[in-house]
Amino acid sequence: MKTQYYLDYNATTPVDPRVVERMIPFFSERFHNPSSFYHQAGEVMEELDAARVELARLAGANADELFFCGNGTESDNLAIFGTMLQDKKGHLITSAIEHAAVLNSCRQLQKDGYDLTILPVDGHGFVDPDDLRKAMRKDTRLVSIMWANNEIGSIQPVAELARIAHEHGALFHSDAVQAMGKIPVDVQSADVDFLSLSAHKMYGPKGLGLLFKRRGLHLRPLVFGGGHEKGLRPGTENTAAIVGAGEAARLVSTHMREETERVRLWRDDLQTRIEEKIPDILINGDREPRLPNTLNISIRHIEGESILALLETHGLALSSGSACSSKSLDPSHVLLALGRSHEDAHGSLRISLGRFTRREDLDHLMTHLPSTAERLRMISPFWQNRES
Amino acid sequence: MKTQYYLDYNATTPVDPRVVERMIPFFSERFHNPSSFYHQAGEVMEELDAARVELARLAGANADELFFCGNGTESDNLAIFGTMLQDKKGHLITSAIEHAAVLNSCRQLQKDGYDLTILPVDGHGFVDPDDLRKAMRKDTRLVSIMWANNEIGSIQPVAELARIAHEHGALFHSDAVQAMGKIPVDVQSADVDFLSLSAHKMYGPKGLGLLFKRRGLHLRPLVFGGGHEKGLRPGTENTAAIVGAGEAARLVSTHMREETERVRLWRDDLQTRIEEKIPDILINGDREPRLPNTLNISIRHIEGESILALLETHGLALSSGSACSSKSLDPSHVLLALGRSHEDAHGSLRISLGRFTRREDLDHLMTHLPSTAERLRMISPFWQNRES
Amino acid sequence: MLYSKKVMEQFQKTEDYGRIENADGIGKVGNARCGDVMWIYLKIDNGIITDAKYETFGCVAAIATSSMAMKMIKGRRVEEALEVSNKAVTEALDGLPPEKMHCSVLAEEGIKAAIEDYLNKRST
Amino acid sequence: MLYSKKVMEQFQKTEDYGRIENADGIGKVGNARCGDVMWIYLKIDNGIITDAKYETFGCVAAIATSSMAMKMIKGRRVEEALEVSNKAVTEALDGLPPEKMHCSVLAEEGIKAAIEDYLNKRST
Ligand SMILES: Cc1ncc(COP(=O)(O)O)c(C=O)c1O
Ligand SMILES: Cc1ncc(COP(=O)(O)O)c(C=O)c1O
Repeated sequence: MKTQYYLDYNATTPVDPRVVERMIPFFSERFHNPSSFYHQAGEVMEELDAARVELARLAGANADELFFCGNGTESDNLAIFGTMLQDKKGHLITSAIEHAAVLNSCRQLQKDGYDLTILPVDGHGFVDPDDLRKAMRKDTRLVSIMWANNEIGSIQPVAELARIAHEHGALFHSDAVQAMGKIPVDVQSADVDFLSLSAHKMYGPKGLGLLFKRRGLHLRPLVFGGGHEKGLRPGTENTAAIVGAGEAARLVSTHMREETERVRLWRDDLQTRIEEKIPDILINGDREPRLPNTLNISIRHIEGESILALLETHGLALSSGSACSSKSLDPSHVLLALGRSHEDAHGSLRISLGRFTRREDLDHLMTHLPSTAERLRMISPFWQNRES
Repeated sequence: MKTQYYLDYNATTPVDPRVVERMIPFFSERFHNPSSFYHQAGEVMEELDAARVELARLAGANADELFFCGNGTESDNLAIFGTMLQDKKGHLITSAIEHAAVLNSCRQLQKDGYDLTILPVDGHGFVDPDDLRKAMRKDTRLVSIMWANNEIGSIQPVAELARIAHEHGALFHSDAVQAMGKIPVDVQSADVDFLSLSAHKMYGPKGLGLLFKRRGLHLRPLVFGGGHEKGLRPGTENTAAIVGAGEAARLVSTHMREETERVRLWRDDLQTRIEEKIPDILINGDREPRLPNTLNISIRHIEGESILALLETHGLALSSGSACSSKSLDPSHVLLALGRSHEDAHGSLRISLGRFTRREDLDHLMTHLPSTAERLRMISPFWQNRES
Repeated sequence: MLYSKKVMEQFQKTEDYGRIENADGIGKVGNARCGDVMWIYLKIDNGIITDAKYETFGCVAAIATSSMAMKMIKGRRVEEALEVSNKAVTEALDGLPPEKMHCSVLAEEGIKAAIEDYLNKRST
Repeated sequence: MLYSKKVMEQFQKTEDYGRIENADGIGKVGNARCGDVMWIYLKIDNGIITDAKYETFGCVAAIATSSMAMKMIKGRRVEEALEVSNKAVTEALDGLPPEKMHCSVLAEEGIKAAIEDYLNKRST
């Protein structure tokens, strides 16, 4: 049994073969430690610089504002702890639908004695700027609100939120791990202070995070050692991955617009077909602006894992909620934040498209999703009740 | 100009082509997020588990005691901060010749209000267990002393040091980044509590660190997020790199003994030839036990970078001190700790051999090193003085 | 994949789902908050379970254990059915992942609740 | 590689190293602690630098700047040599990496010290 139908691009993307090709020489041939003295080392360092330029350009940043780290999670933590730990106390604000990388960092800070406000979202997954305005305090040091949500795809009014943070003298961080590569992300026009990215969500390799840090701002490192990444994140550079991420950025700049348009059409079409074929469903995050590739539905009265399992027997790979919570027993905190019942939150399905998605992936899903829903509803106590 | 003669294995190793081969499928084909639900994801997770078993076996550990992180530096930091931050204060002990990853973590803790003792080493680069015994205090929580030094190769009496730490109720961490793959490293017989490794020093990829944490011990994570690595180091797993590191471990178990013997013979031979051909040199770390692949010399009265630069014109790649300090202006803190003068510390050359070293690399070095030394000595005010 | 072959088989091929009209005992356990709800219907004749059906909202493990449990109690005497433990159900499925063990408990509880309901009804 | 072609050339092909016996001025600057020591020897005839040599313990930049500085002052009048700035030496080498700029300062200081020594000797 091979899953040939991948509809889980928000969990991770395949590394684009052009990226792999660029990476390969950096394993066994151009393997040198870029900090070494000899010219090959210097040449590897130049490749890292070139990748940094490419990635910075994609985010509208300067190359010297971009730092490499271990993954998206570390990048989020670096911005959040790096800001807050400069003082023994202080207030920070985030939203209820952040990724665990942000939410759990903030919660840890709260345990450590900092003050935390978690802003709610409306039924469509948007933070209300007025809520942020009201939550701002004199001692608010950081506001961290994601650019786009990984489960439902809602896109926050980042520029407006950043402005409010700045008006009150706080810094603004945004987790753009899911946004980058799917929609334009520009740190200048949005005026964010810190931005987090992860290469494996944009057709680059896993295990490489990126942090944008605006010039002149200071962060306390999480890790201490040699002087790599200007001391912000020491350790021998992950050369192959960095070069790969640079190539991934180049591919995004070249192809994103066209990919996005295609994917959006297909996603919208898919949503219509699902709504036609399956009664009593909810679209989670049904309002624009949302990521063009993401569709999150609750098929009411049945449970997500069961849906995934039946779909998998037909070679379909999808998620319920986020990848990292698929195995956990808790319903999605994102859907609960939208006001969904526990039952509906447990029954959610995330369909996410990407660069290599084919029409037939979606057709195949439509061949099997309605019957899957029907079968599980036959088993469900809630569905039968609804009819009687 | 191509450098064809690589003698800098302590800076980094080329990724073994067999490792690269194992990694490649995990980029574009088996790219799945291991935490996802579908079977390919589960199969990737199984590959990670298999790699963990292989790496654990190499270190004499159980698979559930091994954790993946971003690099050797992070692994060191995780053990050190992870132990110390569980209390608001406390005492820790390290040695004067640690890598920056350990030294700077300890120094940061000192700045943050913890007490730090830095043990000296003798003229050959060994910590005296009696010094540790005397330094132990009631509130000593952690002793961190490296297994083998990256610049001079001296191997510490880890088992004895760990015993002393335990006798006084402290935990023991060892940075074995340079030891692993070159000499046997066994956490059981040495009875260490934490051990740090880095894949790129053992023919695996850059950007992957490993931490051994003895069962039942708790560490505070550096980074918070999803539940990956049992919450100790969250973020989507670096699948390709982990699988690669597993293969690298397999290759080490198979080939280390034979490699080590060959490399030791050549290194000893090289040392003899250098001593014969170049007058007035010092061997830094000249006593056993030392890493079989490492030779560190001070060619007196001339400076390291100049030596490297001239050798490089002949295609020879070596280091002066450690890779990450080659560009810095400070003399090696390791050589100063041995009691070397600033002048001699500035003039050090590290020759490190490895799996792919050929006899001709060493012959080529011997063709050019004596004339290089002679030429630079002709220029040096100190050499001329010595003669007059 | 998380699950054993037997679990997947039972999950995919389950037959004993649905309702029994005028059931002699009904047991409703679990709650949607935790993601698993199980309703058990029993037809009992002369102390023997002649039919057993389930309705389950829940994960693969919840559905598979429900299904397997029905198989294990059908045709059994009530007292025997009360002996069907979560351990027995789990073993019949070649095990469950640790984080899913609570589902097997649910099946045991569901059967017990349905039998209790039957006994209550009879005694009134 | 860190360095410009000119730096490497000057470093590899340097000729004006060594000592001048009975030099008219000697300047000794730098110290081993910082990794760079430069000794400058001048032969001065009628206010004109007829020969200049250096001895340097130090990095590529230190040797290259010493060497270039010798070229730039040989045949010059003493007053002209005093005008040879570290900036001029650096420029003649097509620049130095920022962390190596202090080496060019050393060359300037070395020349000044040697000329001072010459002037001192003459005045006594
Ligand atoms: C002894 C020692 N510890 C730690 C490190 C750090 O490892 P990494 O570069 O993977 O962070 C190195 C090498 O750089 C090392 O030699
Ligand atoms: C919104 C968001 N933030 C952060 C992350 C964490 O990225 P990584 O897995 O690279 O640590 C993810 C994905 O896992 C994500 O979707």
